Amino acid sequence: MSAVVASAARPRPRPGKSIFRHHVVRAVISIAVFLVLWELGSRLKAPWVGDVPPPTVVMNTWLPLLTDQGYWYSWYQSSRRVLSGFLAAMLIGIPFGLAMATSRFFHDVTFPVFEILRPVPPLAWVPASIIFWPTQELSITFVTFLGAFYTIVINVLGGARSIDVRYFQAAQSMGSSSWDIFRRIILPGTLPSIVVGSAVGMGITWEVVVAAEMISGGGSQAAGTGGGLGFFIWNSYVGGSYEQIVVGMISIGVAGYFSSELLRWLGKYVTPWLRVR
Amino acid sequence: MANGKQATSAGEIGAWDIFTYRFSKWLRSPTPYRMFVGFALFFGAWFLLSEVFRVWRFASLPGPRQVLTEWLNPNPVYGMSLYTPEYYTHVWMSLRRVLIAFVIATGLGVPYGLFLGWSRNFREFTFPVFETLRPIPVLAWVPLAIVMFRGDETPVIFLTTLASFYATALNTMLGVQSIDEAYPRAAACLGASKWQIFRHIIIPGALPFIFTGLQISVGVAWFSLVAAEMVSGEYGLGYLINTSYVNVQYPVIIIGMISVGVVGYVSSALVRFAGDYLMQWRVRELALGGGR
Amino acid sequence: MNQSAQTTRLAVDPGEIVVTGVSKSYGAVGRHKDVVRDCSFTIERGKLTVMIGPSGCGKSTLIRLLAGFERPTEGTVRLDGQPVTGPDRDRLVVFQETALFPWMTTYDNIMYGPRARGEVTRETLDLAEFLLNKVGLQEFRNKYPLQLSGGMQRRAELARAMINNPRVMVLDEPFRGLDAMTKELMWEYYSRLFEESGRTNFFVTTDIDEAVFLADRLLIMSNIPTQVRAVVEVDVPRPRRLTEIIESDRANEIKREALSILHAEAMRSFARGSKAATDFVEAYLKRANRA
Amino acid sequence: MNAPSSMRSAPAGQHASKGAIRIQNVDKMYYAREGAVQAVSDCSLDIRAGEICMIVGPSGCGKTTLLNAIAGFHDITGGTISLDGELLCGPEKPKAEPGPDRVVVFQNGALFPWKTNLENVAFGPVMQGKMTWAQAREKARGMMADAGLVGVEHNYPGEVSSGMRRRVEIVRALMNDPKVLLLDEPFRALDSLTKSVMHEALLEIYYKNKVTIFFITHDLEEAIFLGHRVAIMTTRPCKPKKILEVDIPHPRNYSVLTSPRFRSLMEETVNAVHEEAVKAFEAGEKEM
Repeated sequence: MSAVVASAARPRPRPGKSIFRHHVVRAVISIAVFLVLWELGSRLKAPWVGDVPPPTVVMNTWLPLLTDQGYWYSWYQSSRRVLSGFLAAMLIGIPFGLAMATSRFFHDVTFPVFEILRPVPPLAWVPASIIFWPTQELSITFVTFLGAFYTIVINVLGGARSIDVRYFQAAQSMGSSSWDIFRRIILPGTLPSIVVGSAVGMGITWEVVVAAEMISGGGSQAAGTGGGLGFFIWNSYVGGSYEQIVVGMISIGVAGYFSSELLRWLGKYVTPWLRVR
Repeated sequence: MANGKQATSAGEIGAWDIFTYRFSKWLRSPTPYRMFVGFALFFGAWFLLSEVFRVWRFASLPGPRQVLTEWLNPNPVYGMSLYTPEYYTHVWMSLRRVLIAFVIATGLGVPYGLFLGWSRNFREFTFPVFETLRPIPVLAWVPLAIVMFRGDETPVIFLTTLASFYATALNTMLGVQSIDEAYPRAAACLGASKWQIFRHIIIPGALPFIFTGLQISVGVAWFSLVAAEMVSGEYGLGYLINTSYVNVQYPVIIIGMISVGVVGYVSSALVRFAGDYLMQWRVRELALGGGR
Repeated sequence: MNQSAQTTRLAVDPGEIVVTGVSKSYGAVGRHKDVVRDCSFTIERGKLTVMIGPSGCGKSTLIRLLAGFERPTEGTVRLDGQPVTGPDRDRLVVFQETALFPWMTTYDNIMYGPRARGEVTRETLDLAEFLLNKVGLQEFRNKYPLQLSGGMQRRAELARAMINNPRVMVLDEPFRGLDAMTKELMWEYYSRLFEESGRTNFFVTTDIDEAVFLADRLLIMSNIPTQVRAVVEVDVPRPRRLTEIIESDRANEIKREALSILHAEAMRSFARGSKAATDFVEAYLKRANRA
Repeated sequence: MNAPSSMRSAPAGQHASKGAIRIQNVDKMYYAREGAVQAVSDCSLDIRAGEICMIVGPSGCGKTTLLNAIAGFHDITGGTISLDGELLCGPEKPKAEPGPDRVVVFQNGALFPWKTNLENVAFGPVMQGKMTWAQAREKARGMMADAGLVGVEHNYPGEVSSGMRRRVEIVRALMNDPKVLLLDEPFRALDSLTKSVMHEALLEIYYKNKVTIFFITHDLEEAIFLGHRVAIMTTRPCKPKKILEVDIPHPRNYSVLTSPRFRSLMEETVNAVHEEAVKAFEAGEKEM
C-alpha cells in the first residue's frame, strides 16, 4: 500500500468510527455535490457552465437512446476500430519490444528511428493516413494502432531491461539454452510490464479513436460518413443537440474505463505470482 | 577525474567526467554506425517507395526529397518553408498555446496533487470526481469546449490545459505517496511543524515524480493541441496540417508533422534539463550508480 | 526433517578449484582500477573453504571469475585441471540476494536445472522430493518465492543448486539479508548439509562468526586490490553445534586472530574514507553488469 | 576480570538525570485487512536514565511497534508510557507527540537526500526556531568534527558510505540534545565489519553525550557488546521475557568480544532466545 504520510490514513477506520469517515461514502457525497453544482450552474446560466445541458436533461436524452439502434451501432464501430488497432499494436509491438531488448544489434538499428517518430502525436498522422490507406476504416485503425504501439513497445522494452541480471546468471549456470532463457526468464519477467503497457495503450486508443472519427468523419470535411462515437458527438454538435454531446462523452468515458479495467483484471490473472502480496 | 589517480573526495567525479567517459566509449562501440544504418534504411525505403518506384499507395505520399526541398526552399511552391514568416507564426501559435496550457496546468495541478497526497480528507472528497472525469478522452471535450468558451483560442487552450492537468496532478500525488514514511516522521522527531514538514520534506521529496509528470504533461499537451487545432482554431501546426490536406498540399502535411515532432521533443527535453538542474542531489547520486 | 525419501543418496563427486596468479581490472585505459591483483588460492576437494574480507574488497569479483561470468585479465582458474571458460553446472553460485525466479513456484524453481538440460528422469524426480523434504519445504512446494520468509527462500535456493549435483558449490554471502537469529539457525542447518554431502563448498562472507563456525579452511583477504592475507586451518571437530562453538577455546582463538587482521583492514578502508574509490568501483561494476 | 554482578555496571544513573522511560502494561491492537492483530500485550519495562537498553526478539514480534509508540508515530490501545515522570501517552491521550526529546534513527536511514549532510544535521534546531541557519550550521560543523565526519559536510547523503550516513544521522539526532535516542536496528543493513567499526563510533559518541539509548536489534552479539541491560522479548505479541544485566565495565572495545564473561552472557542469551526464534523460524514468520 502506498506509503502513509504522518497523520494521514490508518489501515482501515476502526469499528465504531463515524460513517462519514468511510471513503466510499465520501466518494458518493463528492460526486453528488459535483452533479448538484453542475445542475445549478447550467440552470442559472453561470459563466462557462451556462450553455452546458444539466445532468437531468442529459439523463432524459440518454434513456431513449439506450433502445436506439444507431446509438449502439456507433459503440460497435468505435469498439471495432479500437480493438483492431489495439490488437495490431499488441501483435506487432510486443515482439518488436522483446526483439529490441534481446538483440543489441536490432535495438541499435531500430530504436533511433523509433525515437524520432515517437514525438509526432498520433493525430498528426490522420491526414497522411487518410491519403495513404485506401479505406477510411483502415486509416482510423492505423492511427489508433499508432496510439497504442509506442506505449506498448516502451513498456515491454523497459520491462525486459529491468529483469535482474542475477536471474540470467542463475539460469546460465544451470545450463539453459538461450531459447530457454527467452521462454522461461525474459517472457515471464516482462509479463507485468506488458500488462501495464496494454492497459495504458488501451486508454490511448480510445483517446485517439474519438479524435480520428471527429477529424475524418466530421471535422472540416462535410461529406464524411465516419460512424462511431466520435462522429456521434461531432454530429450532435453540428446538429445542435448539446445533450447528445454530453451523452457521447460519458459513453466513451465508460467504454474506455471498462476496457482498461478488463485488461488490468486479465493482467492479474496472467501474473499470479504478483497477486500474492 | 585525473587518469588513474584515486579520487579522494566524492566531489571530483562530476557529471562532466562521467559524460566524457561514456561518450568516448559510445564512439568506439558499433552503436553509432548501426544507428546510421537504421536511418538510411528508413529514409531510403521511403524515398524509393514514394518517389522512385511510386509503389501502390506510397505514390500519393510525397517522398523525403520533395519534403526537404520544399522545407528548405527560399520561395516554396506551397508558401510554407523555413524562410516564410507564416511557417513561424504557426509554430509560434502552437508553442504559445502549449506554453500557456503548461503554465496553467502546472500552477493548478502541482498544488492540487500535493494536497491530494498530503491530506486524506481532501483526497477522499475531491479525487472521486477527478477519477470519474479522467477516462473521458480529452478530445471528446472539443465540441463542449467550443460551446462553453466562445471564440477559437480559449477552447484549444482549455483542452490542452485539461490534458496536462490530469497528468501533472496524478504524478504529483504519486510523488507525495512515494515518499518513505520515515522522512516525515524523522522531521516530526526533530520538532518540525506540519507546515514545515510540507515545505521541507513533502515538496522536495515529491519533486522527482513531479518532473516526470511535467514531462508527460508536455507530451500530452502536444497530443491534444494538434487534434484540437485540426478541428477548430485559426492558426497552429495542427491547423496547418489539416488545411494543407484539404488544399491538397501534401508536402506541407509532412513538414507540419516533423515540426510538431521536433518542437514537442525540444519542449520535453527542456523540462528534463530543468528537472536535472533543480534536483542536483539525484544527478550526483545517479552518477555514482545509485544511492543507498 | 523426515527422511521418507532416504533411499536416494546424493551421489556426489567433489571437485577442486585452483586459482593461480589471477588479476582483474576494470575501466578504460585512462581510468583503470585493479580490483584483484595476483591472487592465488586452492578450494580443496570435499572441504568447506570460507573467504572473508572487508566490504567492497572485490570478493564478488572473485565469485564472478569462479562462476565463469567474467574472465580474469591475468592468471588462470582451473576446476580439476580444466580451465574455467563460462558458467557451468559443475560450479553453481548461490547469490547474496535471492535469485529464485519469482514467477515460478518453489517446485518449478528446484526443477529448473534438470528441465533446462532435458534430464528429467525418474531419479531426478525422486531427488527433487528428497531435497524438498531435506529443506523442509514440502508444504510450500506450490507457493511463490514472495510468499516464503527469508530463511525459506535461502533453503529453496540451496535445494535448487544441489539438485544439479555441482562438483563445487559457490555461495556469495547467502545469509546476509536474514536477521541474526535465523542466520544462526541456517549456519547449523547448512553445515549439516555439507557434512552429509561432502561436496566442495566455497563460502564468501563478511561475518567473522559465520566464517569460524562453517570453515574447514579460512582465507582472510586484504582490501582492494584483493589478495590472500592469511590462511587459517579451522580444526574444530564436526558436526558443529552453535553452543559448542561459543564455548570452544580453539574457535575463539581463531576468531580473535582473524578479527584483529580484519579490523586493521576495515579501519584502513574506513579511515581512508575512500567512499568515492569503493563506490566508483561498485558503480562501475553495476554498469558493467547491465551493459 | 569479571566484576561482581551485584555492582552496577557503569555509573550510568549518577550524572544522567534525564531520559528515564517507564512503560506500564502497554497494549497495541492493529486493524489490518485480515482482522485485528495484537502486536503488544501487557508489556511493562523500566529504562533507567542514561542507560543503553537493548531490545532483542525474533523478527516481526512487535519491537518496532513499541518504539513507534514511544516516538509518537502510533497510538496505544492500553497502558501508559511516561518519560522522566511526565506522561507521553495513556488512556486519555493514546498518541504521544513526536518531539526532539525522543529522536528516532530508522532502520534504513532517514537522512533527507535533497539536503547536504550539514543541512541535515542543522535541520532540527532551525525547525524548532531555536537557531538561525547560520548558527545551526556552525554548531553542526563542530559536532560533525567531533564524530570524525570532516570533509563530507557539503556532500549529499547519497554520495557517502552507509557507515558515514549512519553517523551523520546519529549526530543529527544529538544536535537537539534529546533525552532519549530511539534506534531501530540502525546497523542491520551494514556488513559485519563496518558494523564493528560503527559500534566503537556509537560508544564514543555515547560517552561524550550520556543520552539514554533504546536500541532494537536482532544481533545478540551487538546487544551484549553495547548494552548495560538486554531485554529479551517473546514472539508476537511482544512482552519482556527476561532482562539480563551486562556487567562488563564501560568503556568497552572489540577485544571484549572474546572475553569469558562475554561468552557466558552470550550463551545465556542464545538459550533464552532460542525457543522464540525456532517458533518464528518454523512458522515462517514474515516481518510484520
